Amino acid sequence: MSLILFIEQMLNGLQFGVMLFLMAAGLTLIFGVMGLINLAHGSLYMIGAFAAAWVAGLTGSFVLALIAALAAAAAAGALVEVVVIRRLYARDHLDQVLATFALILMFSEGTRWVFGSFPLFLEIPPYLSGPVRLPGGIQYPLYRLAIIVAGLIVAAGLFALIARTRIGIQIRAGEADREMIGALGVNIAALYTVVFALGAALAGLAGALIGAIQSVQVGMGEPVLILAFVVIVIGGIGSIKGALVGALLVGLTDTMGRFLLPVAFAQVMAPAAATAVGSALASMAIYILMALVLIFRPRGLYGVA
Amino acid sequence: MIVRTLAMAGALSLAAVGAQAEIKVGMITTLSGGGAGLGIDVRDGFMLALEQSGRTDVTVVIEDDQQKPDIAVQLSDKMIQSEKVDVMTGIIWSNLAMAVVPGAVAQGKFYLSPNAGPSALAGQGCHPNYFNVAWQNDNLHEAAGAYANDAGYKNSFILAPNYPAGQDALTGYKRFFKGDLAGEIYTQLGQTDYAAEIAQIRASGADSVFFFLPGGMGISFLKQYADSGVGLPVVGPAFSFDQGILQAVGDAALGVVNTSQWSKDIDNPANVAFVASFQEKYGRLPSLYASQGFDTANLLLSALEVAEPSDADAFREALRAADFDSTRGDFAFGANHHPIQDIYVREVIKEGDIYTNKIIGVALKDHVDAYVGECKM
Amino acid sequence: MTEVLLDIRGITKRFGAVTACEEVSLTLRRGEIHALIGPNGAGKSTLIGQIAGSLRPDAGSVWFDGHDVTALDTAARARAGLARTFQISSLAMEMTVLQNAVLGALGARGRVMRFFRDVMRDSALRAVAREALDRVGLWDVAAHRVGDLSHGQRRQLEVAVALTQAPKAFLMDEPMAGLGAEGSARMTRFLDGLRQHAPILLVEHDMDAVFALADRVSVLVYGRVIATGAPDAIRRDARVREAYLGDEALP
Amino acid sequence: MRAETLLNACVLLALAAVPLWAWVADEPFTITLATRLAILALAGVGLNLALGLGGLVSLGHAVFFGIGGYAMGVLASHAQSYTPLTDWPVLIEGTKSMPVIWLVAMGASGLAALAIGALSLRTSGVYFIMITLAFGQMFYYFAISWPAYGGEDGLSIYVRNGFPGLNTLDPIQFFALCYAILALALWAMARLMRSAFGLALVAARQNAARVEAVGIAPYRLRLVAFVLSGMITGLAGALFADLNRFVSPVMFSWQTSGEIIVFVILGGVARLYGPVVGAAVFVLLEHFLGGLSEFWHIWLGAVLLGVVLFARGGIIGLVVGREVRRD
Repeated sequence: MSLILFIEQMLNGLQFGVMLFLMAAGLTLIFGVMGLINLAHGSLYMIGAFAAAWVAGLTGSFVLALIAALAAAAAAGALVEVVVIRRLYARDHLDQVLATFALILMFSEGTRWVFGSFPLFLEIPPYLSGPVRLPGGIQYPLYRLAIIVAGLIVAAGLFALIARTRIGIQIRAGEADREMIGALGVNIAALYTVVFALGAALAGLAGALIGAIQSVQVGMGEPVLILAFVVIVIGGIGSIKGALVGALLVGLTDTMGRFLLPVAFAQVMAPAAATAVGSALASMAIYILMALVLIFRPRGLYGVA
Repeated sequence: MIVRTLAMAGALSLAAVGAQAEIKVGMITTLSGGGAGLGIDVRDGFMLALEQSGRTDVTVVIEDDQQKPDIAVQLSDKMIQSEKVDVMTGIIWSNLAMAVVPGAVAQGKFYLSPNAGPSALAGQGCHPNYFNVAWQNDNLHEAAGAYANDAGYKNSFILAPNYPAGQDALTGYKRFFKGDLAGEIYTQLGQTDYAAEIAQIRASGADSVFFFLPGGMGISFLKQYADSGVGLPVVGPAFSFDQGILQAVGDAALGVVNTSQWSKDIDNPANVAFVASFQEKYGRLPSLYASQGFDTANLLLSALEVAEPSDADAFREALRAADFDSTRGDFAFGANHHPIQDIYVREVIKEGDIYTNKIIGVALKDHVDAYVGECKM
Repeated sequence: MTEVLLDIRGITKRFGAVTACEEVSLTLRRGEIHALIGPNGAGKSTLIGQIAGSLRPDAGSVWFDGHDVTALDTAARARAGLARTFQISSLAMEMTVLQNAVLGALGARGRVMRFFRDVMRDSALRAVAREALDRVGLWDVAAHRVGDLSHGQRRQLEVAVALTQAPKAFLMDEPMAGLGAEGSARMTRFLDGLRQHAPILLVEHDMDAVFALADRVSVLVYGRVIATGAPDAIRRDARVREAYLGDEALP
Repeated sequence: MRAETLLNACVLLALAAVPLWAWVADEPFTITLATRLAILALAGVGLNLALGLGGLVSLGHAVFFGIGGYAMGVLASHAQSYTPLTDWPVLIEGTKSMPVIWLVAMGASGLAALAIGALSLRTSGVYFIMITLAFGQMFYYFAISWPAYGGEDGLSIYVRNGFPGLNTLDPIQFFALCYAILALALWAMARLMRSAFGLALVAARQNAARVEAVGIAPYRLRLVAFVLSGMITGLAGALFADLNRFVSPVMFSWQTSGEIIVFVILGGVARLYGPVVGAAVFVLLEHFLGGLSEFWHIWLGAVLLGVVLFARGGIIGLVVGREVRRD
């Protein structure tokens, strides 16, 4: 195994982690502020991807597609918040799990109803396609670099939003004490809708960015959703910082696990068996990581006790 | 969902024809969720053939298995116990077929498989009432291996999801490929990001890539592979290159070679008529799944001309004769009731705005599957 | 058998840079009511947590009935005979009064892992529960849901559940909280009689009650015990008067 | 309380009467549906012990359902092929006998529940939901990639396993068996709810500090509840596998966990018959909505959402009011 390959895999893990952060940030924000566990977050990711594919198909513009993804996911998020989600804040997690599970069913089949059963097409714009040569001779796809950059910009923007702006202050106040911000004269209902739409928009953006290199199809949100939950649980629910650390940890564990475990097992067993056992273990790796973190830190790495 | 139009037409004609028994076909296929595209194609191809036959005494009961084995088993019980169907068909996925087929044929029903062909049902688990009209699962992978030899590849990197069909795929490729393996990877089922695998391909020094990643997994892989600039020739089975998927892959698929027992440009009258009529009726190009559904229905119809399913022995003989005009040209059953057929090599091209496949050669001629010897029937 | 039942030896608890409890030593003798007072933020809750077992001290030890219980959790200390009441009523709100009392009796008796016999028909447990409810005057409402009780009744039920445990000592966190003058007076009379039963470590804000009941008083300020003594001595103690910002607070 | 008892009796009677009618009317598929219902209800009864009484929202009960299923699949497939499971250190043969399979299923799922519970119960709230989900995913991916027992293809058992004195291939007799087990489980649950353990467990859900203060450790209560819950769900898994004569990793999927939760909540959390009513409604919806529209999941979602938002206490709560039993 060469060093170049190893570094390239680390970049892949980083890129995967950044992607997961976009999903996890919205999820953890919504949990931190409203105490809501939202299984339908993956559906917003899917809506972003479908909106992007649809608009890109009509206009041919990737930028317009991204804007459409943000707008569609935010709008869907705001709508769902007003119609359904706000009735769930006072409920226990069980009701929230069930209601948002029901929303997944409705969103998935609704999307299939509108767009049909076949996957949609969304491609990388020409100016971002193809590989670039990095220092050290690593060939790396430009688009994946762009995702890393975009994700880090969003992360920085999110930290700035929470640390510096009025809405950020309200969000932090809301995390600390829900009754308190009402007493301060903040319009809680509006704040919650905005936060939910913001989280939804982040998911939609992730869906559109990833849609260009994956398959835009019904059900694409659920695998990502489960990974995003793993991320925020590892990081500590409600913590944006935890989401970032957790996302990078999961991204790297998953990528490096898939890469290294079969190699490791090949040292002690036949190649065909090693790749089967190694891959089996690799697919369980992040869940093992999560279980380990929770056993030693029952509230995640940055969770509040 | 029962297709009543045919049943009603059948009822009307009953008085004229006399005491002709109605034939009931149970179709369990995937019509909802992510894998619905395949089931819809099989269903549409099957119903098209039925409609063209003009036969009014065949009722088709269609149910959605949601791609879940336990639902498929429940529907199978319903078809057999409640609907009392004569013949069953429709299942797309091998694991669902393994759940349903042994039980159905053990209860004396005929099962015609329009897609899945698990090795267990071709070898030791073969059954006189089970007919596979599509392929044995390994066939297209074996053909890909044969093609790789013809193309002069010496060192292949091969990958597939870590589940039985994926393991069979790599086994099938290796059975025919004579070169070396630069790498062999099992990916996670349902995986959407292949950056780690593509990096390994790039570093492996391979001269070609074989992959089996059905459905959305294939779309993701091809898009990411094209963007990575690795540029090694890719070969795979048709499952990642069917008409429904190609449009979602776009330019990334252009020029990729794949193996299939069917292609829309196979030049025989049955196929030309099928492609034209499918396009006319449904407004889209048929996929190989649609052709398999169409052939399955025509096989059934050809047997019904000769015998009733109630006369099991005669009906079985009629099926075995396979006396119908297949969209694939020559078609015959082997001793284990799996097809003996040519497997073609296709290349992805663009016709106008539509991505589709063009035949560029034959990988295996009159190919018989590897398990026929294990079948004691 | 020692005179001292509960012996707290120099326990210290820090939360980050804040020392909530510094080398606190206290004793509870048989037959006495020992009151613990102190202004808000003095560290009373932290101290109670360490005595009851929900918090581990960073240093020092807790001895109960001649044994070091520092390493035991809350449930084990309860089984050893330390019954606790909470500042804010802590009861199974959806259950009935009687069920809460039976739960207390069950905890004291043990043998919780019984899966088939109807626990509410267990005459021994019922008898214990009934006696406790009778003593606090809640038997009439035994079939009521706790969530439907008044605040005062819940305070009484807290005490009744502690009684069902037949404890060797009580640890009571502000049993008078929110009771009003009449309720406080009734609770004061009740606790007065209870000391024969088992000694009480009483944390209380109600100074009338404290000085009416306590045999000894300890004053906790900024995590330290600044004085321990008889009520009259405490009343005269200059440091205590200072800590309470003037004279008014102490009668 | 009276109304709920009456409703419970009606549900139990209806669940027996419909298949009997179907038997007379020669509608074997209706019997199959009722059997499916009874088995899924049993899985729900298991979860209800942890979730309803203990307040432990497990999104990983598919693990036990799957282990039960695979206990049946593994034992029966070895018996089917006349190969022993292992010949070292002792010879273990497969079996086609249901009682043996049930014991193995309950034992194996109980052990798994002990291990998973011991670790997971260190967390609470959302973390507990997620760690149980994580264990579920581990088992799911393991089952898919482990080739020995069919991997994702699953295992087919050609003939249903046997029970002494019964012809289990006859739908009505197999139904009777499942119905009897469900009734037995409901009876045991009813006893458990009134037992010392039940009292302490429910109290620990409502107020853990109180239970600790009287000298009972909530962790042990919850662990025992989790293990018992896993064992019942595991038994349901073994029966489910026998109903389908087939097991596959889908039994381990998180959607399966979600569906079992749906049974419990749809019927009414912590109600004795909640899972029965919930499973009945789910099976009927699945059966009839599936026939109405290709997009029936939309309507299923709408029904679920309606129940959560507007019928707290589930369907039983809707029928008999929100008051929960007390004495």
